[in-house]
Amino acid sequence: MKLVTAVIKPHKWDEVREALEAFGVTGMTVTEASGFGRQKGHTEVYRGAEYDVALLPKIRVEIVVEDDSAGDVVGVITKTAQTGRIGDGKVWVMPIESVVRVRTGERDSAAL
Amino acid sequence: MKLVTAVIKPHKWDEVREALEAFGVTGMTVTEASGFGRQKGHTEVYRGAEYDVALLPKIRVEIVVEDDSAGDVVGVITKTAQTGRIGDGKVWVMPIESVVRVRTGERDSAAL
Amino acid sequence: MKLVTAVIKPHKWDEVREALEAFGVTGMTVTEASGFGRQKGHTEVYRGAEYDVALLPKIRVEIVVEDDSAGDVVGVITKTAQTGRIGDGKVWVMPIESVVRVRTGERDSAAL
Amino acid sequence: MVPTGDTAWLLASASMVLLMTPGLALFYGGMVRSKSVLNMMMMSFGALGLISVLWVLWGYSIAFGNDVGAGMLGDPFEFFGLRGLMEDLTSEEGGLPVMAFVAFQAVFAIITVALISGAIADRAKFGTWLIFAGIWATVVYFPIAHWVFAFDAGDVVGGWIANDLLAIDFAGGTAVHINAGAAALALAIVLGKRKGFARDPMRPHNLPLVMLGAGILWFGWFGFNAGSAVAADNTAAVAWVNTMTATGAASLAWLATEKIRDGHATSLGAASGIVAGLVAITPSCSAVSPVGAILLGAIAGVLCALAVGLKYRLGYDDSLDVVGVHLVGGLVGTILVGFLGTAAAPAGVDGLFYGGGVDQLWRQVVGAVSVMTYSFVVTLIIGYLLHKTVGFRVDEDDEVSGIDLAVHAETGYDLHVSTGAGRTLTGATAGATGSSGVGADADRQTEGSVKS
Amino acid sequence: MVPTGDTAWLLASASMVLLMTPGLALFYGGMVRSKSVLNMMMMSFGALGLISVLWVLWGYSIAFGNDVGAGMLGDPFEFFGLRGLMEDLTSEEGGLPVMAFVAFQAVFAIITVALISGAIADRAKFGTWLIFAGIWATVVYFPIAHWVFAFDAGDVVGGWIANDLLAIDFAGGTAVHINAGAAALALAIVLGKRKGFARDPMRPHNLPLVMLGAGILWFGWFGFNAGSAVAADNTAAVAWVNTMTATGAASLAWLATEKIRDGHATSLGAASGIVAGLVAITPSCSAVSPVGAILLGAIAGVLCALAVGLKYRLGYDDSLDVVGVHLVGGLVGTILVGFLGTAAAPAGVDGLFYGGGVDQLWRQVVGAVSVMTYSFVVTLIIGYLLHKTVGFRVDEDDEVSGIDLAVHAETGYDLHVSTGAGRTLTGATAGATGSSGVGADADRQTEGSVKS
Amino acid sequence: MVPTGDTAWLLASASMVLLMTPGLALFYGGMVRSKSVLNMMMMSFGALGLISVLWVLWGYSIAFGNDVGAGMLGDPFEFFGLRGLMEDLTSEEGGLPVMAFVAFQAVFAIITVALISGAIADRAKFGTWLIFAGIWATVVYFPIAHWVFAFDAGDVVGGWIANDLLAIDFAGGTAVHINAGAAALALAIVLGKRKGFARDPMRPHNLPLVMLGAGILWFGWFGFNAGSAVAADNTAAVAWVNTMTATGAASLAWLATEKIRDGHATSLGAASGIVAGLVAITPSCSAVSPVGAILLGAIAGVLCALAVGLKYRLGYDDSLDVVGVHLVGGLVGTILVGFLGTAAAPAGVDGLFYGGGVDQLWRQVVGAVSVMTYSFVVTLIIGYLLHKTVGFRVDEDDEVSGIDLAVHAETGYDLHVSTGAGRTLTGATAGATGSSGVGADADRQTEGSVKS
Ligand SMILES: Nc1ncnc2c1ncn2[C@@H]1O[C@H](COP(=O)(O)OP(=O)(O)O)[C@@H](O)[C@H]1O
Ligand SMILES: Nc1ncnc2c1ncn2[C@@H]1O[C@H](COP(=O)(O)OP(=O)(O)O)[C@@H](O)[C@H]1O
Ligand SMILES: Nc1ncnc2c1ncn2[C@@H]1O[C@H](COP(=O)(O)OP(=O)(O)O)[C@@H](O)[C@H]1O
Repeated sequence: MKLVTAVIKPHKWDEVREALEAFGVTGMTVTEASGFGRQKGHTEVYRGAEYDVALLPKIRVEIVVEDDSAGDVVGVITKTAQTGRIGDGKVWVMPIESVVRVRTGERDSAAL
Repeated sequence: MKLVTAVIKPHKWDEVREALEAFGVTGMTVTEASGFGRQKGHTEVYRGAEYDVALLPKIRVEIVVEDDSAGDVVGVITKTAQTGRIGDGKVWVMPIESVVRVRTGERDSAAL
Repeated sequence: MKLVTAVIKPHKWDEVREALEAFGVTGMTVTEASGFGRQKGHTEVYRGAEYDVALLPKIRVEIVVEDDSAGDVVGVITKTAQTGRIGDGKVWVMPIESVVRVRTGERDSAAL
Repeated sequence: MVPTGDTAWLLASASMVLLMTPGLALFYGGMVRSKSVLNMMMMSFGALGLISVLWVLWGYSIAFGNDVGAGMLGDPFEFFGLRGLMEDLTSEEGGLPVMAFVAFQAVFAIITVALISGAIADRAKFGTWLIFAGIWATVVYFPIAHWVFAFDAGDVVGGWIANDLLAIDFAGGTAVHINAGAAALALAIVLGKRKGFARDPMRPHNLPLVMLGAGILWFGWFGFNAGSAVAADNTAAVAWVNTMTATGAASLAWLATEKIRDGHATSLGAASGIVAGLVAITPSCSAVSPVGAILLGAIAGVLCALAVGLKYRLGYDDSLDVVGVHLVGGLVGTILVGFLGTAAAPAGVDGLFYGGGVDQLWRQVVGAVSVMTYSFVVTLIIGYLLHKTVGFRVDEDDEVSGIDLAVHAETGYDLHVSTGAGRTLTGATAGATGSSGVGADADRQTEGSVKS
Repeated sequence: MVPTGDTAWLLASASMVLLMTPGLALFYGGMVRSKSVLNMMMMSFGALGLISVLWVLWGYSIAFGNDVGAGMLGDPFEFFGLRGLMEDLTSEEGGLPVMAFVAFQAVFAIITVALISGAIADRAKFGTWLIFAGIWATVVYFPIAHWVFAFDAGDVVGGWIANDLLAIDFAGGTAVHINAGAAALALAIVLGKRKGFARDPMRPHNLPLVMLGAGILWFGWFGFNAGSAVAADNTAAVAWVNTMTATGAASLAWLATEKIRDGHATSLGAASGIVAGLVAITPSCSAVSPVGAILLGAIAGVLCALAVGLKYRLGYDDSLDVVGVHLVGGLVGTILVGFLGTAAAPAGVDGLFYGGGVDQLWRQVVGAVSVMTYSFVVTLIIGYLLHKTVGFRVDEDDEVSGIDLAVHAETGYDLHVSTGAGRTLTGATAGATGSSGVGADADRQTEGSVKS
Repeated sequence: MVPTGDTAWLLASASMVLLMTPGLALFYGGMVRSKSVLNMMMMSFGALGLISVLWVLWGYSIAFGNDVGAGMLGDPFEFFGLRGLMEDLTSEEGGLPVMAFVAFQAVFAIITVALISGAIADRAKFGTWLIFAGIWATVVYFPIAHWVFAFDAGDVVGGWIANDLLAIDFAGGTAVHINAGAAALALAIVLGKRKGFARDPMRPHNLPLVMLGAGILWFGWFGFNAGSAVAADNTAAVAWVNTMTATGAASLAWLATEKIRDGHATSLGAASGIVAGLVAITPSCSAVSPVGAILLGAIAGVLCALAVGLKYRLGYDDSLDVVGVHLVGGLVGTILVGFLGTAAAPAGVDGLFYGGGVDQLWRQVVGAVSVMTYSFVVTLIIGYLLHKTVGFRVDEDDEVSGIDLAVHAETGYDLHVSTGAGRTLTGATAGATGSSGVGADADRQTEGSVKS
C-alpha cells in the first residue's frame, strides 16, 4: 500500500476530488495547510505598517491506495490541480506497511 | 521506528487518548482534518439553497512508536475508536528512519 | 528522497523557517497541530469550573528533501527550535518513493 | 396633551430593552460550544418573534386588562389584539400614549421567556421550545406581570403583589428574574443533563461574543430599569445611577471572588458579574441609595459567583446558570430591599437597616417566594407534558454531533481559508411557485454535486 | 420654544438609525465568505463616510430645498452646506431645530445607499463603488427623498408623491427599500455573476454576526419608523408597536415557510424574516392596526422567503438578496397599505379591506412603480457608464483568491494559535514626513524580513 | 418641574456613552492578537466596573463639588457617596435631576480611563491596571474634569479652564482625549515595548470586531457630543450633525491618505478614521459650522493617519495608537477651534479664519497644553511607582504564550469542530461553602481527568 500526499491550491480541491472519485478513489483525508515555496506570499497593511505574509493557504490531501494505483492517482491529481502557475503544489508517495478500517478491523486492501 | 497515523471521529478522541496513555504511549501529535469516504456528508440550507457538505470533521493523530509496539497501538486505537458505524476512520503504519527529540537531540527510542 | 516532519513550538517557527531558507530549503508545507506529551497542558477556569487542556499548540512542518540533505535539515531544525525546555518537539524522517511538481510534472529532485 | 419628554424616554427605553434579547442571544450564544451557537441564539430570536405577536394578541390584555379575580389575572378579551388602544389620549386629561406603555411592557415579556433558554442549551427541540414559549408566556408570565406591574388606576383593578402585598419590585426582580430563574430550574430538571455534563469540557466558544452580549445587556438595562419610572424624571435618574453602580460593584465582586477562590479573574466572570448586578438592582433601583446600590451589587456578585457551582453538587444541568444568576440574583435584589431600602430614595421606604423594621422585608419575601413557587410548579407541569407528548429533547446523536446542523441545517462559522472546500450547491428552491427543482440557469453545472 | 421631548426622540432616533449602517455591515458581512467580509463591510462604511458629507453639502438641499419644478427636485443651492440652518428656531413661532431634522434624514440617505451593496458582494472595485455611491445618491436618492418625504409647508413646495399623489409611505418603503432594491437589481445585472455562482457553495461564514446585525437593525429601525413621526407622540408609539409585531410575525412566517419547504427552520431565515418584516412595515406602520401589522408581516415573511430563490431561476447574482428582501418586501408593505390601511390608525385612511375602496390602493401602486422604475433605469445607466469607463469589477484572480486581500490588503480574521507564524513586519511608514523608510529604532531587526 | 425632554435626552445619552466602553473593548480587542483579546477587553470592562463605583464615592464630588482652590479641585467630601443628591429638584426653581447629570458625567470618566489601555496591550498585569485606574481617575481625571466641565453656577465655583481661561471644549477634547492620549504615552514608556515590537507581526486578529466597535463608538458618541448640550435643543442638534459629518470626512480622509501612501484603503483605516474624526469633533462640535466640521474632520483624518507611524520612529510601543489617534486628534480638534470657530455656531466665537483673531486660539492652546502636561507628568509618576513596587508587566513567557491564558486562565475562541478534544473538567468549585472539592454527583466520572 502507498500513501499519496498532495499539497494543492485550495480552489482546485473540488475538481481534484471529483476527478479522484471518477477514477475510483473512495476515500481521502484532508487538512488545511500553509505553503512556503517559490510562490510569493503577499503583503498586508495595517495602519501603514506592512506585513509580509510568507505562507499561502493550501489544501493537503492524503490518500491511501493500492501499490499499483499510486502512479495513476498521482497522475490524476497532477493533471487536475495544474494551473501552470507557480505554487500549484507537490505530490509525493510513501510506502505504507499496513492499514486498518476502524469500523471493522479489516486490513490492507479490504480496508479501503 | 514506525509512524502510526489514525483518522478517527472527533468525539472518540478523548477515549483514544486515554487508552493510549494507559497503554504507555507518552506523546502524540494531533491535527484537525476533514474526511471524505463512504460516510455521507450532510446538507446545509441557506435561504432555501442547499449545500452538500461532503467533508466530515475528523481528528488525525500521529504517533511515533517502537517497531514492536506498532501493532498493539493500532489495536488499541481500532478498539477504542470503534463505534461500528460508517466513518469510524482508518489507521495506517509507515516506516520511520529516525526520530530526534528537539530539546536534547536524543535519537530514536530515546527520543520518545 | 526523504520526508522530514518536524513538530515544534509555534513561536520558534519564524526562526526555523529562516534557518532552513539559509540552509537552502526552498519549500515546505506547514499545518497547525496540537501536541500531547511530557509538557503539561494548562488549566482554564470558567465560572469556577476547571478544565484541563491537555493539548498544546504546535506547528507541524513537512519538508521533502534529497536523501543526503535529510540529516542536515534535521540538524538545522533541532538546533534552531531548541529552547531546552520540555515540549520543544520531535523531528522524524521517512522514506519517500517519488515526488512530483504539479505545475510542471517534473519528478523527484527536479520537483523540489 | 402628550407628555413628550416622558414618551420620548419610554420609546427609547423600549427600543433599548428590545435590543437586550439579541444581546442575550450573544451572551448565551458565545457561552456554548460552536456546534450549538445558532440553536442557542435561535431560542432567543424565536421568543422575540413569538412573544411580540402573542403580546399584541392577548398578552397585554392578560397583564393589564381589568382584574378578573383576586388580583391574579387581567381580562384576556378586554384588549385582545390591542383593540381600542390606538387613540391619541391615554389617561383622562392627557397622558402617555397607552401604546408606548404597551411597547415598553412587551419587551419585558420577550426577554423573560428568552432568559429561560439558558438552562436547556444544546439539547432542546426548537419546535417544542416555541410551543413551550407560547404556553409559558400565557399561563406564567402574563399573569405574573399582572400581579407585579398592574397598579390600580381609577376603576381599573390591578394585581395583588403591586396593590395588596405592596412588595417593591421596581423593574421586575420577581416578575422577570425570579420567574425566569425558577422556570429555568424546572426545565433543566425536565430535560435532564447533557451527555457528558460535568465530565466533558463544555467551555465557551467565543468569549468576545459573551462580553459584547454583556455590554449590550447593560446598555439595554438602563431602559429596563430607568425606563420603569415611565417618566423622564428624578426617579428615572436615580434608577439609572443605581443601575450603573450596583452593576460595576457586582462585576468587581465576582472578579474578586474568582481571584480568591480560583486564582484568576476571568472575562466570563466580569460578564457574569455584570449580569448578576443588573439582575439584583432591577427590583431595588428605586429603593436604595447609590451607596446602598454598591453594597447590594457587591453582595449579589459574591453570592451569584458562589451559586453557579451548585449545579454540579445538586446535579441539574442548568447549562448557562440561569438559576445561579437570575434566580439567586433576583432573590438577593428583591429581599435586600427589605434591608437596604431607604426613605430618601424615590420608593420612599425604609428597610431593616434604616430603621424600617421587618415590615417591608416580609412583603419582599412573600412576593419573591410566591412568584418562585408558582413559576417553578407550573413550568414543571408544562415541561413534563411537552416532554411526554411532542418530546423536548433532540436525539443523542444530534446532540453529540451538534444541534445546529441537526435542527437548523446550518453551521455557525466557516472560517476556512479554502474557498468552501468540498461543498457544493445541489439545489436552490426557487420562486413563487414553491417548486424545489433545479433552476433552468444555463450557468448551473450539475456535475458539481456529490455522488457519494 | 423648542419642543424638547420631540427633539430628544428625534435625536435618539437619528442615532439609532445611524447605528443601522454598521448593523447592516455586520448583517451583510457575516453572509459572505470569510475572504470578502471586509470588503462587504467597507461598502457600508464607505457609504457612511461619503453620504454623511454629501448630505451636508447638497443632499439635504436637493431633498428639502424649495421645489424647482413639478415636485421632482429641491433647489440644490438653497441650503448648500446647510447654510443658514444653525439658527435656534425652525418653524415660525418655535419648533424642532431644523438641524435635528437634517440629522434624522441624513441617516436615511446613508443606509439606502449601503443597502444596495448586498447585490454586488465579493466582486466590486471599492473605488468605483464610492464613485457610484456619490452619483447615485445625488441623482437617485436625494430627488426621490424629495418626492416622498418633502411635504409642503407654508410657502415651501415639496415633492409630488407626498403632496400630489398622496401615497402613504410613512418611513420610506418606496424611497428607501423599493429604491435600493431596484438599484440592487440593476447593479447585479451590470456587474454580472460571481465566478461559480449557483455552482460553488457561497455560504455565510459567520452567522452569529448576521444575527447580531439583524438585532442591531431591528433596534435601529424603531428610530427609523417611530422616529418618522418627528414627534414623541401617539403616532410614534403606534409605529413602534407595529414595527415590533410585524417583524416578529415576519420572522415566524419565514421560519414556517422554510420548515415546510426545506424541512429546517434556520437562523439565517430568522434574521432574514426580521429584515423582511421591518422592510414591509416601514411604509405602513402608521396606517395599519397591530393585528393588521401581524398579517402584513406574515405575508411579507412568506413572500420574501419565496422570492429569494428567484435569482437562481432568472440568473442574476443578487448575492445577498436585496431584491428578494428589500424590493419585494418594500412592494408588499407599500401596496398592502391599500388593503390593510384602517382609519383607526394614525394615518387615518381605510384600505380596500376596511371599506376604503381602491382609492388608496392605486396611489400606493403608482408610488411604488414610479420609484422602482426611475431607480432601476437610472441605476442601470450609471452602473454601465462606470463599468465601461473606470470598471466596476475586480480581476477574476482577485475575486477567486479573495477581494479583501487584493483590494484592502487585509485579512478579516487571524485566529491561529501560533504567534503570527510566517508573517513579518517589513516596513512601517512613519510620521508626518510621509517617508516610508525603515525606522531608526535600534530594536528593529531587519533580518526579520523574508527574502523569498 | 423637571424638564422631561432634556432629561430624556440626557438619560438616553448617558446610556449611549456607557455602551461606548464595551464598544471600545471590541475596537481594541479586535486589534490585538487572538491570544490577548480577553485581557484587552478586560482592561475596558475593569475600568467600567471600578470607575462606576469610584465616581459615586468621590469622583463626582472632586469634579463637581465646590472648588477648594484656584479652580483646580472640587471638594471631595461635599457629595461623597452622592449624598444629598437624590432629591427631586436640582436647580433652584426646577431643572434637570442632578442625578441625570451625575449619570452622564460618570460615563465620561469611565471611558477616559479605558482609552488609555490601548497603549499597553498584551503585557500589563490586570491587578496593577485596576490599581492604576483607581489612582489615575482620582488624581488625574476627576480634577481635570473639574477644570474643564465644572462651570460656575450661582455660589458654586467651578474649574479654571471652563471659567477663567474660557477655552472651548464642548464635550471633552482636552479632558478626555488629550488627557487619555498623554497618559497613554506615559504608560507606553513606563511599560516598555512588547517582545518583538516592530519586528514580529502583531496584526489585528478580528477586523469585523474592530469595525463593530467603531460603529458602536460612533453611535455612542452622539450621546457624548450632542448629549453635552445637557438639553434637547438646537445646540444638541448642531453638535449631532457636526459629529456625523466630521466623522465621515475623517474616515474618507484616512482612507485617501492610505490609498496614496500604501496603495490600499483598508477597513482598519476606515475604523481608525472614524475614531479620529470623532475625537477631533468632540471639543469643537458646538463651535464650527457643518462645512467647517468637514474640513476639521478631514484634517484630523490625514494627520492621525500620518501620526500612527510615529511610534516606530520614536520607539515607544503605543500598541493601539492611543497617542496617534486620541492625543493627536484631540490636539487637532481643540486647536482648530481657534481657527475654524464661527460665531454663527452655538458656541458663538469666531476663530482666526472667521476674523476672530488669535484670542480664542491661544486659549485653546493653553488649555490643551496644560491638560497634556499635567496628565503626562502625573501618569509617568504613578506608572513608575506601580512598576517599581507591585510591578506592571507580566512575565515574558506569559507575554509570549499569551496573556489571556496566563492571567485570566481563559482562551478567547474555541472554534474547533471537534467536541472539545483533549479537554476535561477536573473540578467544579461549588456552592456557598466555597469548597473547591469534587462534587458528589454520581454522574461525575473521575476517569475523565488527565493524568499526564
Ligand atoms: N520541499 C518541499 N517540501 C514540502 N512541501 C513543499 C516543498 N516545496 C514546496 N512545497 C509545497 O508546495 C507548494 C508549492 O511550491 P512552490 O515552490 O511555491 O511552487 P511550485 O511547486 O509551482 O514550484 C508550497 O506552497 C509548499 O506547500
Ligand atoms: N483511501 C483513504 N485514504 C485516506 N483516508 C481515507 C481513505 N478512505 C477513508 N479515509 C478516511 O477515513 C474516514 C472514514 O472512511 P469511510 O469510508 O467514511 O468509513 P469507513 O472507514 O467506516 O468505511 C474518511 O472520512 C477519511 O478521513
Ligand atoms: N510519540 C510521539 N509521536 C508523535 N509526536 C510526539 C510523540 N511524542 C511527542 N510528540 C510531539 O512532540 C511534542 C513535544 O513532546 P514532549 O514530550 O511534550 O516534550 P519533549 O519532546 O521535549 O520531551 C508533543 O507536544 C507532541 O506534539
